[in-house]
Amino acid sequence: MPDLSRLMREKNIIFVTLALCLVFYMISPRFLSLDNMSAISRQIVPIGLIALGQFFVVLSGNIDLSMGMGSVLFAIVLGVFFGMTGGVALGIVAVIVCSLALGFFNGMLVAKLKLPAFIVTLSMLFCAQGLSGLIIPRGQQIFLMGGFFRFVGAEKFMGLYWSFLFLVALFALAWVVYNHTRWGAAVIAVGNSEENARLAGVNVDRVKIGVFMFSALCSGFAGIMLSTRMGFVQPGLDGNGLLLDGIAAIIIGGTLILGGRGTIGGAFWGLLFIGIINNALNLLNVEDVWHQVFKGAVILAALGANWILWQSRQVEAH
Amino acid sequence: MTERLDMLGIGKSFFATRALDDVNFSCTAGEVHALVGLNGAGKSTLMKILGGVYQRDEGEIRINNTPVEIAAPADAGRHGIAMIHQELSLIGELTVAGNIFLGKEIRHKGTPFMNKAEMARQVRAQLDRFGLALDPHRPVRELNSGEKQIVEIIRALMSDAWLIVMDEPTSALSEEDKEMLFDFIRRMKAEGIAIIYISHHMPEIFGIAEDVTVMRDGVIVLSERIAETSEDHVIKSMTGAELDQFVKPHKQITGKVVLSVDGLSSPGNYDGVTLGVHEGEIVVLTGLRGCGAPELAKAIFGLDAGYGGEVRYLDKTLKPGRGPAVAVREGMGLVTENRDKNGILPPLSVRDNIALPFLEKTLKGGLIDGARVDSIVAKAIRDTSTKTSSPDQEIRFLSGGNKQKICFSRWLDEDLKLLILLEPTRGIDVHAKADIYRIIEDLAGRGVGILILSYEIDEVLMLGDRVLTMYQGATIHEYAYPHFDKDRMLADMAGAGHTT
Amino acid sequence: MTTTTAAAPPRPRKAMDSLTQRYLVLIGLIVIASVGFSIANDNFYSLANLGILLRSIAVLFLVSMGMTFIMLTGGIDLSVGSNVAFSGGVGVITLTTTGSAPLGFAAAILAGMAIGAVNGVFIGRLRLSAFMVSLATFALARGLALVIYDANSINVSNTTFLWLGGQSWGSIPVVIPFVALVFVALSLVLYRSTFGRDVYAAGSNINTAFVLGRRPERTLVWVYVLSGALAGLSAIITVGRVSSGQPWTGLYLEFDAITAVILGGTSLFGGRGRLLGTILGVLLYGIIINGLVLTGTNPYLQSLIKGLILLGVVLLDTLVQRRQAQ
Amino acid sequence: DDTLDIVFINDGHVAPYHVAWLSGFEDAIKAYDEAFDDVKVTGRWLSAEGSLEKMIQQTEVTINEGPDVMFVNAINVDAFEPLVAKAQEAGITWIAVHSPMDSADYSFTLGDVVNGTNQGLAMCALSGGEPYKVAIMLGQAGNPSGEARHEGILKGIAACDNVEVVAEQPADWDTVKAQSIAENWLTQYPDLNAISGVTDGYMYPSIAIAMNGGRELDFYGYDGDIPILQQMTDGSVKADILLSGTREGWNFVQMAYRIHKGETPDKVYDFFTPLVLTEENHKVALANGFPEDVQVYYVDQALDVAAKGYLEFGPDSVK
Ligand SMILES: Nc1ncnc2c1ncn2[C@@H]1O[C@H](COP(=O)(O)OP(=O)(O)OP(=O)(O)O)[C@@H](O)[C@H]1O
Ligand SMILES: Nc1ncnc2c1ncn2[C@@H]1O[C@H](COP(=O)(O)OP(=O)(O)OP(=O)(O)O)[C@@H](O)[C@H]1O
Ligand SMILES: [Mg+2]
Ligand SMILES: [Mg+2]
Repeated sequence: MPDLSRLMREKNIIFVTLALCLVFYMISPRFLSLDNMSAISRQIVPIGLIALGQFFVVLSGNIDLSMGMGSVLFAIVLGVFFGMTGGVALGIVAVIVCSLALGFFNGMLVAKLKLPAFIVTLSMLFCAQGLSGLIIPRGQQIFLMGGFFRFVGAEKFMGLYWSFLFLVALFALAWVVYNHTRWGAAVIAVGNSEENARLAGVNVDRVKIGVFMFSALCSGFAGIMLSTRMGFVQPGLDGNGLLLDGIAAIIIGGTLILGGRGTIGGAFWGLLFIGIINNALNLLNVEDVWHQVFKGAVILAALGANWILWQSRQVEAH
Repeated sequence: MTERLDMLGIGKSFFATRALDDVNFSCTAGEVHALVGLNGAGKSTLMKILGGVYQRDEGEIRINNTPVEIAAPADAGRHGIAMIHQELSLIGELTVAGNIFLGKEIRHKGTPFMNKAEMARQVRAQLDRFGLALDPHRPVRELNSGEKQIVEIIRALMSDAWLIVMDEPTSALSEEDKEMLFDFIRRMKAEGIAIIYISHHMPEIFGIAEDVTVMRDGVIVLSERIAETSEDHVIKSMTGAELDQFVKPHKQITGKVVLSVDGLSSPGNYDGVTLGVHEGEIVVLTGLRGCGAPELAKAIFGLDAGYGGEVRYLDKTLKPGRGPAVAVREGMGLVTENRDKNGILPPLSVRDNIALPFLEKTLKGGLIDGARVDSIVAKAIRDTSTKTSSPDQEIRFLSGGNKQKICFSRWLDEDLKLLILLEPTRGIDVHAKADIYRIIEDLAGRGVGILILSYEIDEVLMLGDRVLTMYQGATIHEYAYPHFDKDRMLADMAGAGHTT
Repeated sequence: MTTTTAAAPPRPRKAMDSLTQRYLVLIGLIVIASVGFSIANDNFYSLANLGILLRSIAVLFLVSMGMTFIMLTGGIDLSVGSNVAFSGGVGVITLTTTGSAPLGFAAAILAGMAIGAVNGVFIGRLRLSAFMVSLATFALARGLALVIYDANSINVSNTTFLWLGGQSWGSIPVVIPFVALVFVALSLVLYRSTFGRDVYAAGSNINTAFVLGRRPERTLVWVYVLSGALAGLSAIITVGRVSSGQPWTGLYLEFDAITAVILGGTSLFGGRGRLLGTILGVLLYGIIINGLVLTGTNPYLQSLIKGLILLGVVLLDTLVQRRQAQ
Repeated sequence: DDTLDIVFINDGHVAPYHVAWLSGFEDAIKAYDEAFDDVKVTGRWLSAEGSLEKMIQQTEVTINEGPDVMFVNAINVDAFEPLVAKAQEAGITWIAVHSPMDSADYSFTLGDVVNGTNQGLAMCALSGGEPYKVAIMLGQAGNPSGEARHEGILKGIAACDNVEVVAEQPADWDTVKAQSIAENWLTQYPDLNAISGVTDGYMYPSIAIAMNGGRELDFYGYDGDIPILQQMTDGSVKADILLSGTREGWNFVQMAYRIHKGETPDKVYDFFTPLVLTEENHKVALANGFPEDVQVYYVDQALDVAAKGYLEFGPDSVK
């Protein structure tokens, strides 16, 4: 019994998500159909990649606002290379190189020049938005056809989309890195107290540059996944929507926005939570004007529920 | 070969402040070298240069006569130097083991993966060696400050260092834990480890050190074998003059009761405490760390909601959970034990830091009267002889002792009736201490009731008109001046007088 | 230095110094931008164009001043843009149902304050992350706006209601002196009232503020309510400007406000910054956006320039300060 | 010297349609300037990025600059009434784009309801008489063009009994959103026959989703984007409305030029926007009772017109 209540407190997002599923299921049994589940699994991939990258950045006490627009930019980089070469290999290499470069740039400004991550990445958000419209000739859309896009976007393996499997694999890898390598402990340490981490001999600058390179790489992957799903790229995709959904996912999953605390599992459940809400709003034919109301209210409710559970755990507030 | 450290001609400036000037400092393995000096003398700065936290402007560091470069904390570790910093420097979200091995985790052979089991085993082995019951898997944020200090010490011990720097390691330790620390130190000495020990407490220094170096205003003014010097001489070198000793003026307590507490209880913290404070009276609560006294004092101020019993203040009953705002409005003040956590407002000026609690009283036509604030602030700075270049100075640039004075000076307002002080001289040098004692005594002279929590027996004896000893949340005995019995008090605190 | 006291503290690097420096940088940039644009387009300095410029950034002025208060407490408010749409909707609906402009004004401001109060209670009382809470109300308020407008715009012809946002005295829109008035009032609040000091205190160290009996949790609630009230005022101005109520107004206004406040030198971590900086930040931002519009710059290039300017100003500031520190 | 300065203020620059539109406009400006030596034709476009406030500011600034002709694709016409008066005071010809305005000198409209009806009628005629389930993807709630198109589509569908609208969702002109919606529909309605949309922007992701899921669906588009027209001959797109961004951009300049030369077009100038079908399908449709009088372009012709926006307007549009 005490174990159950502890589980309820610490893993409350799981219960909230399951409860939400039940409600949606009662409204529309199709919600839990295999087809719909696999649709959700595919829809969450870009948000999931943003969430995973953001997770480490937030854990280290920073934030990366450039991830959403970054992924739009990288989708377009892929498109431009595809348009020039007709193949994907070079495009993917270019995306990886460009994203790592962006991450390195963000990380250097934050770590070496001590600029606030919020400001650096906010400016990079604007820059990415601008570049995404400027590097494509006359801003037109580019179609991405061919085996790779079809394979990643639509093929399944044992009933699961490859893109989803890729996401899960990346989460698993991140879990191992987070829990079982020095890197994980170092990121927690930096997020808790940069000063103390430095005193303990952690190379704080390297950790920061690392998390930003990882987050940018994730937004590169998210861009690739976006393009495979859509079959074409164009500037003006709603990158900020992706960003905000990704941040919401990890915060709902219990990551402390101030850094230093969070779990990969929580982030994953938070992602499912967001994915389910996005899906259900369409699936249940909720009238459009109510979408935002519903989403805002559900997030507020989740925060409130978290607070109530968290409050019972608090011994002394001050 | 015995290892040896030499710091030669070290100089360091922060902006226009010359923190260190041509400092020469040496120590050898197997000895404890005490480093003392007033607040802001440069002790921590010197050690931070050794630890790679700061970079020196001039000079040279040699280990075994070989010049070394220490550009980052990790470099210090590589040269066998471990540090216990003045401020706790642990990571709350990591476990005990995670903290101890942070930055030098043990890995499974040939893989990038940490061997958590092995790290936990080694930590437990160390803890067992000293008979400590700490779970290596516990997150550090759940530990109390004494336990955290122990984790810091174990971390230094387990680092394979030949030189350990301890910057005021006892400031958060109970008497018991202090004894344990001295025991560690003696064992480490025997194992051939060198220790640099910084403290403001002369008895500790004369108890365990072989050498003492005294710093003043960034220069070394004395460096001698302990055996060849005396406490008086050391103190005199620290201050550069005879310390004008604080002498407590004793007076009749005739005023009304300001505060009376009846049967105050909070499970796990304190139990059935009854006490009273009169106008102009200084009541001191003392005991060991964990005796429940700070929780009790905070409950009186309104920081703790869940207690039973009654708090009467100026003929009113104060309800639990009312928050400190009511207390402040009614003329109560509090100086907390942790300046940085909840004592100062770092980006704000000295003026804002002092003026905040009494702003309502300076209103003129609904707006703050700047001239009035300025004059109150100026008086507060003068009365506490706080060293600041101007009231516009940001408080975070002040030294610890001066920050502490600011925490006092906000309460010097004439409507103050009761001042609660938690460890008022923690980390404060002998000189600033005398200043602070004088401020306390002045306030009492004005009729303010004062309730102090102190763990230092000498301070307790020096300040108290009345002393209450506490043990495990209960008051044991009450002593009224001049009937103080130091030995009995110590016995009370250790639980000897406790029946059940 | 006397030998009987602790070593003197290091030389002061006063808050005002670094902030004043930032203000000089901003003024410099404003001058450069103005000169640049007036060379590129001789229309830039016409009185009419200045009126257009100032009117177009009036709302940004108001919202950014609210955001300054919030960022001084170390918080952030992503919901202001949505709130402008929502409170405008409530105001316009009230106006159309009652026909009374004063009731419409009151309703708009109260609606704005209501969203602010939701933010304030969750952030101040429950101590939840400002970013997250206002992200939720960002969606919520926009959604409510769409619901009450049923996603359609509503025409407004009541001249009293339109006066503030629509009227001009010659080339000077009425709203400009109004914004100046709000600036003066908010300056008094921030620098001369206890509430203002509490805002700084809450942002400097909320624990200390609490222990000193300042009730920072209450301060936070009121700060968000204030920001909500300014969003309500902005809604009234917006309705006046476009002579109709619109469910999609204020889109991404919060990003602009945050950018302007950051440009103005207010710290993201609370406790440091002034309203004057925000005014300069909004001016610089407004001039650049206006200038780019005038010169017909590609919108994607505009984004890029916006990003580079934000980064550039902050970088320049850091480098200047670092140079000085040496 | 005779000069003609044209400014086009658009609500956005994000959708493929916008891009084609603005570039068609730019190309036409250049072509007219070169083709006619007696007039110096200049022009530029501004984009409000979906923000009403920004659009108003751009309009105010533009009025202050005093061009000859302004095309304004108002996000909301009510908000622009005061500005129309101001522009006219300054002697500027105001042409309201898409949503007509009484106060404007001219309104350039698309006949959205009629076009939508044609799309719906085509659906009826090509559905083959069997029960036919269709889902409609809408514009942003409250947007006049989107609502008019929606209204028309429903009107067209109402002509027959077998076509059933099973779902309607706004995708806010956002392709990413459109993608998720299409995905959900395909899972939710295993027997869905067609997706209809108020913009071709929705067709790209919907086609991709259906293709990836191995589903055979019909698509009914709106806009005349070249890539969508290309998918008609043996693809799954059954009908489209030939607005064509490039073509519309060209038409603006042509209209401005004609007004400048003293012609007076209709106050409400309805842009000629034919339905696009394959010849084959047109025959099938006519056999199924599709009205004869609906103007239809076949794919090749439509592609030609879309690529070179001026073609159909004769030599007068550009020498
Ligand atoms: N990071 C810093 N920036 C500016 N000044 C500093 C900094 N660190 C120390 N100082 C100044 O250098 C001088 C020496 O400080 P230091 O911390 O070494 O003193 P200390 O001897 O350790 O004092 P205490 O007993 O209070 O710990 C003081 O004047 C202090 O204000
Ligand atoms: N030796 C260590 N070094 C660094 N960090 C550690 C160490 N031991 C534990 N931690 C950290 O403390 C937290 C809890 O540790 P613990 O080993 O109980 O984790 P866990 O999730 O139960 O591990 P696992 O799932 O592998 O059994 C983890 O987040 C881990 O990062
Ligand atoms: Mg020190
Ligand atoms: Mg329009």
